Amino acid sequence: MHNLRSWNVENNTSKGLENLIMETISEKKSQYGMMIDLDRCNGCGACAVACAVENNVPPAYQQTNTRTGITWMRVFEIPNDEQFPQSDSVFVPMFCQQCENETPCVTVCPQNAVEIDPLTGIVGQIPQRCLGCRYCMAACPYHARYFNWRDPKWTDGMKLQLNPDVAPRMRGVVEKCNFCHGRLHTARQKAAANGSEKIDPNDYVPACVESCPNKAIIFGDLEDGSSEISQAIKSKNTFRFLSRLGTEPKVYFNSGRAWVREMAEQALTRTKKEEIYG
Amino acid sequence: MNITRRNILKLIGGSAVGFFLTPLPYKVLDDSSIWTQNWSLTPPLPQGPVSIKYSNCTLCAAGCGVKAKCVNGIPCQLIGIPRHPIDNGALCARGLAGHHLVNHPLRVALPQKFLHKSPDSAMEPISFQTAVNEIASQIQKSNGAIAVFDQQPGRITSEIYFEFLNQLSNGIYATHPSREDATLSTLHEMIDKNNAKLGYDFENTQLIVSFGAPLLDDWGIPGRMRKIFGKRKESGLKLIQIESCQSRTALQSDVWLPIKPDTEYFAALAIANVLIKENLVLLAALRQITDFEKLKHAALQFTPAQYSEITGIDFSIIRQTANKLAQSKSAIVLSGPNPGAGPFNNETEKAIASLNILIGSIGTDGGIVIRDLQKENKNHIARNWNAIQDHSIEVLFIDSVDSGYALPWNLIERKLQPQHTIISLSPYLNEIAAHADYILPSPAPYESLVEVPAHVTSNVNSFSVAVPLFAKPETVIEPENLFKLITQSVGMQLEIPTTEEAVKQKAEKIFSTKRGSVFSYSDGTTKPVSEFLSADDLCKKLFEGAAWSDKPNNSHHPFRFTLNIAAPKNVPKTTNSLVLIPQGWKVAVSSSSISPILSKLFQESELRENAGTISINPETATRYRLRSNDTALLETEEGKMNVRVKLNTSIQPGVILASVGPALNETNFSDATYNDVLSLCTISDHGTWRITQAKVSKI
Amino acid sequence: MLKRKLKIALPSTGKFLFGSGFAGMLVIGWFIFPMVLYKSEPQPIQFSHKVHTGEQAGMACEDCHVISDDGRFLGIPAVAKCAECHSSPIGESANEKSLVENYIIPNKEIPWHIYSRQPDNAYFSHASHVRLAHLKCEECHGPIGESARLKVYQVNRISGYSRDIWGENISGIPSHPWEGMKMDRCVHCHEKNGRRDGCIECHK
Amino acid sequence: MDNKLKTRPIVAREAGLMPRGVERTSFTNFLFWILPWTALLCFGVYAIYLCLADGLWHTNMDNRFAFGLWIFLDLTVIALGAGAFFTGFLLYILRRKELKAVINSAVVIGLICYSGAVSILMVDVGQPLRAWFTFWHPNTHSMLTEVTFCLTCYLTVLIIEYIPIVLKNRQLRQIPKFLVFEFELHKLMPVLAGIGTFLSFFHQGSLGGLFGVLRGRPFAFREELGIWPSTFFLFVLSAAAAGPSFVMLTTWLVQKISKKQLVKPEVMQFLGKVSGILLIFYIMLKSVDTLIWINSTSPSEGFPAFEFYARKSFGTWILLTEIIAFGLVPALMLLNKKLRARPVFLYGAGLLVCCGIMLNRFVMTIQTLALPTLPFDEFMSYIPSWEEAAAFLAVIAYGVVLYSFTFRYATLFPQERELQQIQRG
Repeated sequence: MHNLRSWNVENNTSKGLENLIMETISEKKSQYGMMIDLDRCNGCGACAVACAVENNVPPAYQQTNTRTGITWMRVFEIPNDEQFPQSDSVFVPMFCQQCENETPCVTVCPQNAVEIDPLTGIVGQIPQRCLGCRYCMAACPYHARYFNWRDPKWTDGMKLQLNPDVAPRMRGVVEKCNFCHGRLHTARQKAAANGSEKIDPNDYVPACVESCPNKAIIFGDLEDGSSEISQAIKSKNTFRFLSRLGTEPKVYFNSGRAWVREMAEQALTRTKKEEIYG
Repeated sequence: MNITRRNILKLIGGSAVGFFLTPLPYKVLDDSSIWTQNWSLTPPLPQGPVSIKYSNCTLCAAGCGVKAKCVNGIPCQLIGIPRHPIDNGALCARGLAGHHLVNHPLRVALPQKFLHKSPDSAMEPISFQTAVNEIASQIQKSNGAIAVFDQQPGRITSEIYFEFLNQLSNGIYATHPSREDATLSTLHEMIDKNNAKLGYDFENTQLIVSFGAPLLDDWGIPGRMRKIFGKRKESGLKLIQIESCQSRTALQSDVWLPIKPDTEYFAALAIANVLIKENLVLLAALRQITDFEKLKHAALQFTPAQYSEITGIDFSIIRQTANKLAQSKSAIVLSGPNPGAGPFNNETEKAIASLNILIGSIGTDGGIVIRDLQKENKNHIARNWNAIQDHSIEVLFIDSVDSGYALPWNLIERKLQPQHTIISLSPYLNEIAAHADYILPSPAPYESLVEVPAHVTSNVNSFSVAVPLFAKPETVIEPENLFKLITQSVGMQLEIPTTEEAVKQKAEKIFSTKRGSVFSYSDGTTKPVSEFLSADDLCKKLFEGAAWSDKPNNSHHPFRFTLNIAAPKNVPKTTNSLVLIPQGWKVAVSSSSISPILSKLFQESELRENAGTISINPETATRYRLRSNDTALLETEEGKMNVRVKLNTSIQPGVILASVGPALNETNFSDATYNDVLSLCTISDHGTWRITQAKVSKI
Repeated sequence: MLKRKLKIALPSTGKFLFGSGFAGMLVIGWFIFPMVLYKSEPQPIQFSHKVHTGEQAGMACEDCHVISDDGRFLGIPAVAKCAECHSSPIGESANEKSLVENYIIPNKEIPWHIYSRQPDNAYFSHASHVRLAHLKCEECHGPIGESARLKVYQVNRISGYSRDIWGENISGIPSHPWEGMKMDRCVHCHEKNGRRDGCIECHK
Repeated sequence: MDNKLKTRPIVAREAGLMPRGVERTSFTNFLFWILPWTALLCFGVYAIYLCLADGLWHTNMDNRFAFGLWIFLDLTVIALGAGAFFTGFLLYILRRKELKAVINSAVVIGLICYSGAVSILMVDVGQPLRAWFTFWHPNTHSMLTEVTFCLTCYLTVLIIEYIPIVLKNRQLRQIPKFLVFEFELHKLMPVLAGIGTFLSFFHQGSLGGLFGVLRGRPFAFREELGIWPSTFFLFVLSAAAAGPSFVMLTTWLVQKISKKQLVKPEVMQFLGKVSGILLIFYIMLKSVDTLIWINSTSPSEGFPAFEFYARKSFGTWILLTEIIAFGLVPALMLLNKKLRARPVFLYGAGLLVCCGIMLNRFVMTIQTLALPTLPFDEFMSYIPSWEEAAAFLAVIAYGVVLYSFTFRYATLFPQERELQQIQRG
């Protein structure tokens, strides 16, 4: 079992910071992960909006399009390529998959602006450190990283409605989903106020999970064997996108439809929209 | 000392060495990097205490409970209330960003008068009093009708409109033709007891046959529908969707019957045909129908083969559907308007509604239940939009709230006299307001106290209060105050309670019946009404954020129905030309009713189609030599426009789905461009614009 | 004559110029630059922590600088908090009069300049440092509770933040352990205490 | 001296700056040549200003094409600029004295390529004011860190190498201290050449590694040899092969434009031969690498390699062109002594080699980004905006301007005087 992370603080012995003793954190690591039930998702877009509101993602400029917009949580509609009326489609929310192994974006960043948080397994993007070289975007196979091509813009009134827990990003830097890290701060803060190091799992729920009207998203600690998510990913219908690259993404998907699972395994063959020769 | 080149170089050299031994370069580098991380091009975060407030969303009639995280008292985030008894804690995408609407780019800051005669149709600020005087004189000298267009009937504000119009000799109270309770209101007209308030008991039903109702795309109370369908595996609920395109609801349905466009009437008759022929009609139900022969005649007019031919659905599938309907323990057949394309015509609605009677689902658990019995029906001048004579309205007030359904300008225009005055109460310069002569802005959502009655489709009575989350600007006027001013100006008296008083009265009424229970938003507890000490106590709780809901009230009444169904005149001809079907998403059919952040769905991703897009089957595209992302010319009898083409295999060949939605970008916020595709639609005498013959060609 | 003598006594012109450039730049960098870099801005009213924490009032830091139940640090108290005691002027000082007339009576927040104000992207939880790590206020803020006057607020013209973030000394070497509130100080303390945090631990 | 200069007319003063014993075109002609390029440069600078002040939305890059024309430009000019390090290596380390005839030109080309690349990179990044963070918080695992460090160092080396060329100017040489300084620098040259070779070796390789390490881009991903992906070595070798060709090609171009013979044909042929030898090695290794990628690397990641070429615009032809038309063919042309002796084949082959390296860099950047990775991704195309194109042209214009001035006022080709005397003779 995992030890709870705790600080044993020797009280009143300190004079200044030099003597302050905070205990070394034992090696307890959380591994936050997510699972999306694609059969429950009907593409309502609530997650995308809740995400943008939570994370102070600005609305689009006039010229912004699907390729230059910033959508940490982007829902794709993927058809099964059958003709009407045999057609079917699935909605796939796509966002940072929080790769655990050889995280493509982490290794390439020239100045350590991307890293895996050692305590939570969250792939953190530090926009303040980012110089905007976009190498990480080229590295990400999920295209889940977004560049601020313009200065963020809100109306004056909307500026007063920004979420105080997440800093807006300036132009010229890359941003992406971080499992609503601002909410983890808030949860930890709340726990700390009550003298506890351990957060209540109910206090740390990302905005997309909280807002999903279909309850299609499960979030939790993969390391904690008793959590709902570590049970849920054991289902035989569970899969991950591009798992064959070996990057061990921590976002799982689930569908009872065979064609959806097959689609997820396909490599490059689904190019119906493009003209293929040969 | 000479000033020589060499000496200057030495001085510079010394300075350079010294320069690097001072903190200057390093500090400037450090500070400039901090500056780039925090420059003023990125707005600063609001500083201040964080608090939680509770209210209800009023963007549509669902009235979902809302928990608002506020900084400095200003809401910065909205989220649903977990375990809410009515909406199950879900907010839709538009509701989640509803707090932005007070700061919407299209917001009208001041009362304005449009100078339509000037070439650029400029606006001019006007004081409320001047505007009221001008409008009052228009009313006094008018020869035609004075009308109020109310898109969300049933509110206290609606009562004010009644009171006002009642005092006029020629007042018209008009409502939007698109109604989510279309089937219920059609049944209501067929029923002999017209004081019954009906509701769908989805919670206990086994089968829903939906004629195009976007049940899973934020229809009714979105959270309620999601909860019911979320538990379908356990409850055994099945959904049969009869719709010509593969909507989000069709995608999630158990069976999708992809019928030919505009043949819902025949599909309903075909089901009735099976029910009658195979003796599946409930005997009890038969006895309740006064004009069964009429229905029988209509339903048996065509042969199965003809029905297959007309609807494009194999008759065996129709037979299966009818059998399922008859065998199901409980079932509901319903229709719903397409948010972009309006309602069905009356005949279709009647045919669909009567199926419920045939299978005996009225007044049974899991069917259509009686939510409440109204005391009495006041002789209001409530009129459906379609019942209004053409060219009769001279002065038209358009209420501030959106119904959430598309409203083509042509629909309004045909009812207006050539000389007319339009007063928009909308807080936004939206597509309809752009046609107004006066804009007298009402408070935006979350700026005023609004009561939230039970939704028209709900099976239980409920009540909650949307308390304001923002301070109301001084330049807006509540409709009740506006109408008080107008009535004073025309020399009438309007005695109406304020919303606050009305809420108190309602609370007293609830308290006196002792029925139901109150769900508190802040702690998620439920407390029976009987445990409240006083009506004030209950009222206070409602203002703090709570929802009262009644127990289901399913008393069975022996009704009699007059169906009054006319037999179809003839088989609709199949034409080779394309049909245009506008398609929208509830509430997001206008630019003003959604937050600019919805650009994430409309503009920055392809989850929802932006205005000016048509979707067609690749087969259709090949026929017209169109490719994905081409610009095409869309032509109908009403006009033409340029559209962007998208290909989608799930669309029926021969159908053009044209998106009705916001044109979500800066410049288009001020143009009313979204209506363009609606202006191409032919508006039928029934007040619908579901089907229009159209042509496309490559540009 | 004199010139010649001087020429012997003084170093060559070249060396002299080199030296004066060197020295001039040192003076500019160490003394003039800080004066130019920082702009002094007066606080709206004078405030004495000493009066409040001393025998006269005997208050503790936590009496005004509160950590709420959800762990948020509420920072400088709202004017309503001041009004609890200062509903009418206590004493006759001009500051007291200003406090009551300009802020308490119209219920307007006092626009304090905050010495420890950090950029928006820095996240700091008072709750975890005070409640979990048991740090004392003075360890980061210094003996501010004993100050009789508010010191002059100096704002960095480039970065827009208080001089106290960098520290009083332009070299960046603190003369007191609590001086300076830059990231390296946080990192230093965390590292020393064996915390291995990721960036997102303290950035939002 | 100063006074003398002041009294002379400007044209004469200008002529006094030129190297002795060589002919240069008239000042007016020179102005006519230089002005359009300067105008182009100014236009490009304006475009760059827009991107810096207003934001990178002026480009047509997007979240999918995070890199565009500029990165292609950077990779290409740095590969072509490899002539500087490789000629220096041959001259100073391997003592091929005949290359003295082109070393100055090679250094100037190198300087132009590297400084151009670095300035465009500064526009390309979103926060250029914070670009120095790489030196402060370097991520040692990142190829880009390696590139940044080596590029900066090598640019410094090139500037130091460039100084003596400028200092050799007739007027500047009259300042004794400059002469001494230049002489001292000259002694440093072999050391600098050594350092330069070392640095170039790394950053050319790192640029190759830049895409080779992208596990998430199976089209570019390559297995590691040691600590670098195979593209690391391929880039070094291909740059070394293309560098001499580009030096040869530019020299030929200068000869054509100035209508003078500047370098003896033997030198050119030698450059061609060196290029040919390296190229044939490169092509061999590249073919082996491609085969390994097709048969092992790509399938092991779950991507059948040939499906990457299943797009109309980027078919297998691109691979065949790169290896055969732009690789094997010029290599054989350059290796054959008889063909090499004929200018058409020599310079034609040189051109093919340069095209080959450009195509290779294009494939590694643009094609890699255009290809889908997720099963529901689309293949995408990208067309640069005018701002991007203008900035691109500005780099070329900058190169032409700097080269023209250096050519006019400094001695780029030591053999020129001798050859001109022969011509006159």
